[in-house]
Amino acid sequence: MVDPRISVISHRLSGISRIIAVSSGKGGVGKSMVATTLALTLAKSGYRVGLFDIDFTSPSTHIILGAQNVQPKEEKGLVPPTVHGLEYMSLIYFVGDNPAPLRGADVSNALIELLTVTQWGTLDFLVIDMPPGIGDAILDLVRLIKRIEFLIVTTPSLLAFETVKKQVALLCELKMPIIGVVENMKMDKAKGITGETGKLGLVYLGEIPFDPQVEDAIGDVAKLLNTAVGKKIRQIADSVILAKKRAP
Amino acid sequence: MVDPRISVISHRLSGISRIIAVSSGKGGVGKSMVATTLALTLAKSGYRVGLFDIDFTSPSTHIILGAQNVQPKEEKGLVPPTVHGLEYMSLIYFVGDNPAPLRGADVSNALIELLTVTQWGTLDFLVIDMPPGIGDAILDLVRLIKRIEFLIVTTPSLLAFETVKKQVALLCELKMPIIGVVENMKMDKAKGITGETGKLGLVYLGEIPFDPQVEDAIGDVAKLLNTAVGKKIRQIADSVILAKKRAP
Amino acid sequence: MHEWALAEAILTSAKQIAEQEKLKEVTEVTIKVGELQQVEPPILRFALSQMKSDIFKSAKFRILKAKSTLKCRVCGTAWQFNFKKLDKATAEAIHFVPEVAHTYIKCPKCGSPDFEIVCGRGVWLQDIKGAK
Amino acid sequence: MHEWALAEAILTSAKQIAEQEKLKEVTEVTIKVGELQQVEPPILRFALSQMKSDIFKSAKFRILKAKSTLKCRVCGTAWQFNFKKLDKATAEAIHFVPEVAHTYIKCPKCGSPDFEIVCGRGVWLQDIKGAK
Ligand SMILES: Nc1ncnc2c1ncn2[C@@H]1O[C@H](COP(=O)(O)OP(=O)(O)O)[C@@H](O)[C@H]1O
Ligand SMILES: Nc1ncnc2c1ncn2[C@@H]1O[C@H](COP(=O)(O)OP(=O)(O)O)[C@@H](O)[C@H]1O
Ligand SMILES: [Mg+2]
Ligand SMILES: [Mg+2]
Ligand SMILES: [Mg+2]
Ligand SMILES: [Mg+2]
Ligand code: NI
Ligand code: NI
Ligand SMILES: [Zn+2]
Ligand SMILES: [Zn+2]
Repeated sequence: MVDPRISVISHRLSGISRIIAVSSGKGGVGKSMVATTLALTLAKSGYRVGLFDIDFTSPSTHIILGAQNVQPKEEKGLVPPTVHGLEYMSLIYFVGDNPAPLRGADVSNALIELLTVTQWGTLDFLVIDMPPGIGDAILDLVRLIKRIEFLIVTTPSLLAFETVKKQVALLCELKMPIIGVVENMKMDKAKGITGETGKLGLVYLGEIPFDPQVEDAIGDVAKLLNTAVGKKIRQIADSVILAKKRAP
Repeated sequence: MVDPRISVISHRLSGISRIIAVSSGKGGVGKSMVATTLALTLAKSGYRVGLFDIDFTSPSTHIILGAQNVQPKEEKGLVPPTVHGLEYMSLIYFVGDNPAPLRGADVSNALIELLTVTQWGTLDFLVIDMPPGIGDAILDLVRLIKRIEFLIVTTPSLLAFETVKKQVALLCELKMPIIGVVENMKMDKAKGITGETGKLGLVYLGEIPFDPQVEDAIGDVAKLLNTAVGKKIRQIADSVILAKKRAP
Repeated sequence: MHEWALAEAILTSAKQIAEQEKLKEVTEVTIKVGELQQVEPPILRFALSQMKSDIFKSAKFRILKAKSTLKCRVCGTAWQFNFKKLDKATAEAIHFVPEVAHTYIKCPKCGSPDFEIVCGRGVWLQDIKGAK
Repeated sequence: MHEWALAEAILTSAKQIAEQEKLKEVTEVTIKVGELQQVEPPILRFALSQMKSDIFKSAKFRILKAKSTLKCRVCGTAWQFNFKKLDKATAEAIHFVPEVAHTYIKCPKCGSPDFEIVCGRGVWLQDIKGAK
């Protein structure tokens, strides 16, 4: 018995120029915030952009977007609804606010299913919001989408950066391209990770300040793009646009 | 073919009075910080305490503890080394600083193996530091250790609390006891979650301030216990000690 | 008609296999659809017939239905999934992504959502017959 | 001698099964040990013999070795694990927790650590014979 889904995935993604996974071994560093704001920023600049939330058991992007009362359309697959200019796909269409207790094998299967049936159409960028850890989601992305590029998010904390280092080691070993590292939630006095990033041979894409205003902007996209975080991500977006795919 | 390991787990844990999983659907809320500091605080109060890090792909507790050059002893199983007074078990003994790319099924298998072979001896408390998400680790703990109690960590952020709500819904449905909710990284102006916690029928165990000093105390246990975080967790430890097991 | 996307996957996969086996023409493709996903054979068949071309021109599609067995990881109970009990929205969600069954279905004995989908999950390619 | 803990698991599990099957005496227990974990049959046998009591008093322990097959999820390559190539510390780590193989072993063809341990992982209880 052959699983026919795998064979069609690259065809399904063939209309997409660049696929960027916003990733971090560590949880709570701002992956969802960066992924959502980056996608919105790229869309505002006139690019066609998709956002795919694959943190299936703890999705956040729908809350940041304030996405409500939207559903994909069934049409030769599933066509994602447009939310604030983004072709937006998430498991929440199918589970709502209910818990989705999925083991790794289920995460893998759900990811493959959505990659098989989602009709993204023509996009300049597909931004993928990842779960933390080094598990099924990242291993499947690497396996199924060879041309994926990683954008790594960390905080200045040793706990985050030590974890990120392991993920970078894994990606390097797998020869996956890394666009660079974003240092999120930087406090004024915090010792940065610019030097450390360089030592890993990675591009430092910039620091995003810790901005308490961000909380109030959750669910309000216009407000979000106007926070210090939104403004900084505009600069980071430029680097992302310019980045050539490069193996680390 | 029968997997013989499952049958011996409850026997292996039979010398432990209370098993507390420090948990949160959300990553980066301070699970590892709270779990480690709570375990250290209980040990300082004279209890016999174990700490078990089961965030296998992104472990943090060894960094917070500054645990170095320790290994379990092979003796009718694996006897965890004592680190700052804690019987301490982590996958890092076996992988060091290298990435451990484990799918969910591997996490499950490694967890079952360690539960099978670890000789905890007699303990008043075993504190378990959990990975984020609702996946293999939490499903296996619930399945294998019926008497486990959950301590939920969240931040005041909507993103964290919405995720935590789902996890609480799951635990309630499974009739697992929840000791209460700790609100970590509370900033002065942040709107708290005391009311929301009450609405869920859960005990609010207190707020831990956002304390930039904590970063400097990572790896230095004495310093950590003296931060605002350490002091607050001393009070929370009292509630934990007093908490009767209760189904939510 | 999201079945169209699944049908395309079947044809793409079948073509790859036919090429490996150096088949010039495929005469029969056997497909297994699991009950859990509630893919309707007539809809799938229609999608396949619309899309089939070149080596599949004269291919027949046999679509077999597989019962869906779920097995609880907590208490070991195995049971047949009965999708008639589900309301329409839930059935549709599972139709699109079978794994969300873990959100809606519980073990009939112990109430746990921690069950294994032993068989009958989705769409499988079972066999290909053809001429070299 | 962490095998002692595994032996205890085997006896606990075997006893549960014997009780279910209402056996008064167990005559033979067949155990399968996977090569990946490098459990030495003599050590396991010694541990079992030290711990066996009541219904196991006259039980024989058959310990079969199972080759360990790993299969790459990226490129599909299947291969036999050869633990002789590992240094001592790595071999010991895998001995304690076979899953850490994903940290040290890569697919010989594509270099990926994303492989399935198809068989020969750990210790299994294969069969129990006894008298009612
Ligand atoms: N630059 C920032 N300043 C302040 N808060 C932030 C910033 N970035 C993220 N946050 C907050 O931090 C928490 C974690 O962010 P999130 O994007 O959910 O992380 P992840 O997806 O990595 O788990 C959220 O509460 C979010 O609102
Ligand atoms: N009360 C606090 N004040 C300041 N920083 C904190 C506090 N609690 C945790 N942190 C920091 O927040 C980050 C996430 O904490 P961690 O314990 O690793 O979370 P988790 O285990 O939930 O992923 C770490 O960098 C940690 O040092
Ligand atoms: Mg996130
Ligand atoms: Mg659209
Ligand atoms: Mg942690
Ligand atoms: Mg000790
Ligand atoms: Ni459909
Ligand atoms: Ni041993
Ligand atoms: Zn059950
Ligand atoms: Zn390979």
